[in-house]
Amino acid sequence: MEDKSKEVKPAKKCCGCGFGPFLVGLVLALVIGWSVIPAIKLEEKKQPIQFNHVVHIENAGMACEECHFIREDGSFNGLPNTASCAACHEEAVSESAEEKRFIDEYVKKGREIRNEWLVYQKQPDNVFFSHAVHSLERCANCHTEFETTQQFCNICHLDVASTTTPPVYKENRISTYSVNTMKMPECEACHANPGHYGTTNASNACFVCHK
Amino acid sequence: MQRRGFLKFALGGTVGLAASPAIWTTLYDLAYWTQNWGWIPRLQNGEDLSVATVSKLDGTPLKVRVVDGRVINTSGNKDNAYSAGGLTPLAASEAQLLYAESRIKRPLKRGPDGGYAYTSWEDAESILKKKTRNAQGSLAFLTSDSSSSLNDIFSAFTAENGSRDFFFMPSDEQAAAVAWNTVGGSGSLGYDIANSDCILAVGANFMDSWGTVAHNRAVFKETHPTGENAEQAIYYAGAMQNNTAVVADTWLPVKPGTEEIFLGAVLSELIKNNIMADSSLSALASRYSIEEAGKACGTDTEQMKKLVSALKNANRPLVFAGTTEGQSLGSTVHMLAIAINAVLGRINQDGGMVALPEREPLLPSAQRYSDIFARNFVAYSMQIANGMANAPKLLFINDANPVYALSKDAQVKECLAKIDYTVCFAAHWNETCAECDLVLPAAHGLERFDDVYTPYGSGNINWTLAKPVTAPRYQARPVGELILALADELGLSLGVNDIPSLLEMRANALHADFKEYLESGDTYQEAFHDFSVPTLNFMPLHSKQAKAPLSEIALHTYINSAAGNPSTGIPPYANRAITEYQLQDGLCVAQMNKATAQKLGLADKQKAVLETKNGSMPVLVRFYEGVMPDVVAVMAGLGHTGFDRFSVNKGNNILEITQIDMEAGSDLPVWLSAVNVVKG
Amino acid sequence: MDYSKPIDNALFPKGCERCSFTQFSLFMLIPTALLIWGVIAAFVVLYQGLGTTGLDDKFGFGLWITLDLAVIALGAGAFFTGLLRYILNIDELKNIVSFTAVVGFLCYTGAMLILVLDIGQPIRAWFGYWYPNVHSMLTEVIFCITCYCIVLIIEYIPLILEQRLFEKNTFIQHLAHNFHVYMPLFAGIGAFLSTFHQGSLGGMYGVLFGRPYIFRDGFFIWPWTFFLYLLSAVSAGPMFSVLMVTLMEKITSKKLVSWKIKQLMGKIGGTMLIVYTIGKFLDSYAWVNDILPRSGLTFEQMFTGFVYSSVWFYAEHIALVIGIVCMALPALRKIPAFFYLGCFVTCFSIVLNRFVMTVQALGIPVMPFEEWRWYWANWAEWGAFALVLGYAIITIAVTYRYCPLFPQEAELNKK
Amino acid sequence: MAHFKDFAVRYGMVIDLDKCTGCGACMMSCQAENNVAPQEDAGNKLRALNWLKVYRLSNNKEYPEHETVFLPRPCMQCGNPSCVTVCPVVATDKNEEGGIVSQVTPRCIGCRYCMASCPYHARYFNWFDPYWPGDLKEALSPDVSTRPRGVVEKCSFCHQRLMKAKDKAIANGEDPLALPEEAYQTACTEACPNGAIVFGDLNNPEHRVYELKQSPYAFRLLERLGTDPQVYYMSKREWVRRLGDNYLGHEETGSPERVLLNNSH
Repeated sequence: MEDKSKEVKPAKKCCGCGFGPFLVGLVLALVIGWSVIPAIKLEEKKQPIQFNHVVHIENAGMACEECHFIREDGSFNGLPNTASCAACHEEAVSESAEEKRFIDEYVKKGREIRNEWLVYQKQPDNVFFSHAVHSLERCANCHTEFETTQQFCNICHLDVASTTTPPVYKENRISTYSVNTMKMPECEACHANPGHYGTTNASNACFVCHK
Repeated sequence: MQRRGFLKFALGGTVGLAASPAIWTTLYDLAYWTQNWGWIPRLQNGEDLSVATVSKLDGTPLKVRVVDGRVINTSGNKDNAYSAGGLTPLAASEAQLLYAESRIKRPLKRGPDGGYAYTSWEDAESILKKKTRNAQGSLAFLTSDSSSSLNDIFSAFTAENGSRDFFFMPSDEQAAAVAWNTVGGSGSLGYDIANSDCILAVGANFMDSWGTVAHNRAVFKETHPTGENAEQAIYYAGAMQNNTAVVADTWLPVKPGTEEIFLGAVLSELIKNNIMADSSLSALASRYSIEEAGKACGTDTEQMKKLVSALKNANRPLVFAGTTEGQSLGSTVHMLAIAINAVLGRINQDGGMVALPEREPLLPSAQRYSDIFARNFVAYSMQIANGMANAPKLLFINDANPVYALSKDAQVKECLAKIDYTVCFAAHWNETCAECDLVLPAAHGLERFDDVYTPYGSGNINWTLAKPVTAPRYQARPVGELILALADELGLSLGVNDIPSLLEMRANALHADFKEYLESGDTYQEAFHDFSVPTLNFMPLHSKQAKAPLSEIALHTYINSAAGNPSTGIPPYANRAITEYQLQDGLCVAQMNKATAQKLGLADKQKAVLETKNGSMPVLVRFYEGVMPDVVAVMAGLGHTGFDRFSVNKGNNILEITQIDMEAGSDLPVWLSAVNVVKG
Repeated sequence: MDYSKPIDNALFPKGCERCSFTQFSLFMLIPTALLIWGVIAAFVVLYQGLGTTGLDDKFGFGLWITLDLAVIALGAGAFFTGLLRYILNIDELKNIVSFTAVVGFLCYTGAMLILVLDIGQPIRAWFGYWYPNVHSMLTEVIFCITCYCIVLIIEYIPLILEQRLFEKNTFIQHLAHNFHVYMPLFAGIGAFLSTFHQGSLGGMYGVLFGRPYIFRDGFFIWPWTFFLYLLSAVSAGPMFSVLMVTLMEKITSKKLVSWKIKQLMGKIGGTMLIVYTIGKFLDSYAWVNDILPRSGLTFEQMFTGFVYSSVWFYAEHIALVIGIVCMALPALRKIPAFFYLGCFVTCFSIVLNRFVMTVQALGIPVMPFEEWRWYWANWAEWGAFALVLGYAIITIAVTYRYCPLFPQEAELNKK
Repeated sequence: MAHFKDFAVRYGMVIDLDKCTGCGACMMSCQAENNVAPQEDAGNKLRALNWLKVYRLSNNKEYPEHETVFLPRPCMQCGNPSCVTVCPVVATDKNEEGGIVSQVTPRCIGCRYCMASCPYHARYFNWFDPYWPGDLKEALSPDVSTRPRGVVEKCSFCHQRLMKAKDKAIANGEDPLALPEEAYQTACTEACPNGAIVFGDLNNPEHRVYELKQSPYAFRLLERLGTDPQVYYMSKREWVRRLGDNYLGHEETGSPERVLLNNSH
């Protein structure tokens, strides 16, 4: 007690220990902050069916638009439903175990795959995202950097076209959003950009996106 | 470790964390977490369809939105010319009624202890089979929806079992049919509201609860273009400024029970104003006078004179009578209404009163409506209850709730008690189910094939198909199919194998394309063509003794069409549509004007007790100058004990204590109650 | 160990007598009971939702908002006395400034406690900072109140540090010392923040042009309403502190602050009251003769029945006049009876003002076909009030017992 | 007072009160369209959550001079909304073409300042968590997010329908800012069997509301407060029009001597 208070009284020059503790703390915190915490925040989930895009595109020669297209009424058909898969997969067309499982579990039981598929960019209920308006045609007027629609889609979406098994779905334990879900600041990157308004009507008004 | 060392360590840590995204991203995650509460239902996307059908509650053509197989909501069918896309409040709640808690999930059997227990369909069917066999010849059938072609199956089934006791719930339709029959009219009575340019509706709340409401209002929409002049004048005569009165050009107050005197006065005034009429009618008219009516009905004589000249000068006037809650006033008022149309030369004219060809039974043993309407359930029930008639061994009740809808006078409970075995087909658990031995889950209107054929109030032959937009939920089954199956079991051949083919028979009878109408949900309409003027005989009216008007205060019951009907209970969303003037603090509101209240010594917003010959109930007094003097208006449709949380604990059932008298001659029930309200 | 003294006397401020620990504990039962009631109410409200209160869609604001506004006005003694003491160097005030700080601290933390219950999504309360709307008066209020609350905490800390417990601890002694050194700075910040939110609290109502009863525009919103609310606070604040001191004197049967200081506070408050009253009367005049006719409404239409009768409107104004008479005339002010009456009616007028501005303003039918509606706070809402009351009494009692709250106490009570 | 930009498109209603029977079809369809949770006891009308509420108006005369009119009250989507400027967290705003006052409930903290500011009582608070007993939640529309307890909500002119209409227009290469009248109609407008509600773009001469709002019988609620509503009413009866606003005894209906604020279109 006594000597410490002596030591304190001048209270001007630093004690002997130097910057050691500071650095230790700094490094430790950086490690935790950058890697540990983000890691424990995420929960990994598996898709109900290990869908193989490559097979469908290359072997079956399908185009993206056959499954992912904008409907007459302007709404977006993001995922094919069991029925449209069954068009080809009523019976097994390959030896794939996953295909067999799909036919047994979904086609035969009439279970809707669309309701179980984990959407990487899933937006919460209060968001209305219009695929119709975010089209290459409209954006290409100014944004000449995109050649293909696929390229364009990959701005927001994972490039799954070249995957033989679906990427792992990572869900934030706190917000329950997928890591790939665009957050409002990312939307605002364009929407809050005054340059867009007038040419695209992409205002940043609440009711442009929220419902 | 020294304090300062630790402080430095902590400082370093803080700086480090601040320099990492952990804190900031976590804050955002928290923000998102606070925006999506886990226990609030999430939305489900899916295939989004719009299916056309028709509401079996009130015949409103519908577009039903179905997402991923779930029924989301109902809206009017814009492609349907008959309703012009209009939607009634009741039809708007179809989706909620489909999923309501009050849906009966499985067959229920009443045990010896009076309690109900779930049972299997196999068991239920074997019971039905056994009971029907044993009942041989002593079977009765009660249903409420007269517009359905399925009635042919039910009446045929009844007949094939050697009985003719097939009944509809009492209604304006029945009273009018009897009246039309009595004056020698043929076919069924129709009202060409669409083409009339001047309408007098006596009692009939045709903009909300009488007749083909959706169509009537589509006509109003067309004849009253916003911002332009109306092409149709509407005169409404009734006890209260109700939904029809507020949009009518003139409201003529008429005290309940004096509709006959009012119509008689109109008739006599018309004849005074040298409208040609045969001697029999002139003689009849001489019984009435405007002055007398002014006293008895409480109507302003000047207004009546204006009305009469309006009818006289109109090109296509139309007069009809009815009630606000679709019950019965007896046949006399209808005969007088017919008489007025007759002297105006409006029978079988465009925009007049028309004799529609009576519907031909589709099945050999099905009964004619004219015969069915000749029997009325109230009389039947009373006789059985009083032992004046033998109780049937077996009673089927389909989609009807007499225990709730009919007053103590009808003695329905006593009647049911006397019947050996009672079976109730219902989609929702109602008050009548609770009195029956076997309760069977019936398919809801959106779960079955059915149709709406020329409902009462139509001005032409019209027909709309109902189709299932979703599979029956729980263990519910369409009653039509059930009866057909039962008939099959019993080895009876009704002449049709399933409902669609019955409906197809209807289509063929009308020369309409079944598939097309099934698909489009459109309404088949047949323009009225038989303009031959029938010769009518109004002598029966002479024999009638004019009913003496009530000296006391009269009860006026009305319904809020949003608040459901006796078979649906109060739909979930309707609670918000029931106003403070109808239900407040759990009490039915008794509306009356200040003069009446002063007579009774009551103050506004005061708790009181309403008394009739049949009993009493607590009410809350609210002043409303839109109710005529000496009348107390109370909303019917409250005070349910069946159904679900949205129906119970809401006021009392006024219908229970209303008074029913039998009309001399026709023996039809007449609703008319003297009422007293005392401080409670 | 001297057994004639309470067992915890080692912790008492120097030279101060305190009642026995048993007696103290018994006294504490009262606020504890209030606290328990409050905690139950708070739990019910937070767990089941605000439906458990007497509030409804017409009265979105009720007892709680009234209380918030009232206590924040009454708590203004803190910043104002601080301002006079530290910035304007009126030295005598050092004898009461720490007490006013504690009162202020309790008023503000109490208000925030209630606000947490009052908003439907307490867990989103921080959105006020995260996604602020700069146009909203409420944003400014949220911001200032929370910041000022921190200032009050800082002003409270030295009191605790001066506890006998820490006598020996030189570090804490230094800390306490430094706090005192920097106090003028905090006092300044506090004064700045308070001035703004006291004003914007008035603005909060003044901008509601859908509510003719409280709407003000043009000159009468800025600067008028702004300063009216500020003035009402600075006049009632000091007087409220005085009343509280006197109440404590009654309870402890000790002299805590000299009559001279009280008079000074009263004088200051009185002076402010004169300015406020003039402003208030002008404001009311302008409201009756300009705002109302422009809204197509008459003075009579603003009142009905007893709860909404014009009695309150007049009472509010008359109370102010009485307040002035008692406080501004030295002759009367020197008479304790009039002095305390003056303090009381002033606080009364301010509280009443906050009530009518909140509840009556919402009860009035603005659409001609509406009816008057009534609102009664229920047990849960009063419970929240009890919560704050209990918490305040406990805090102040403990502080008084163990901390040198009143520098003058020792010598004022010399035997 | 913040100033709101003039919109090229301003959606609005003209409601003909002489045609309203007060049946409540609009209220029913509104609830179903917008995922409003049913209320077991809506007896206390100050706690009954109605985006659209039907009022019963009276000329306050005694029988037989008495007259009744029903008045449906959606959100007025004010041109100068008193609610928007007061919201501390920008949960409500008026910033999108169409001039609909937006309410984003996940942002709302439930302070109810907006409710205190709205003279039409068009804003409602979720006093309890919403509850869909039994299977009622099956009928939830995928277009409107559900709201938890403790947030304020209000009529949005069924703007989810506007979003869909715009998408459809875009998909078919049409201009989403020049939708034909029938492309976007609110649930209540469609429901009303009497056609009492006319809905459309107040700025677009091809929409009926453009003409109707200029009728001598047209009026708006509490116009003199300066809220500048986008909902108009019509009635041939003067007493009805007079009930639409507060008038001093000597003032003539429709032409007050002075107004509180002046921001009318």
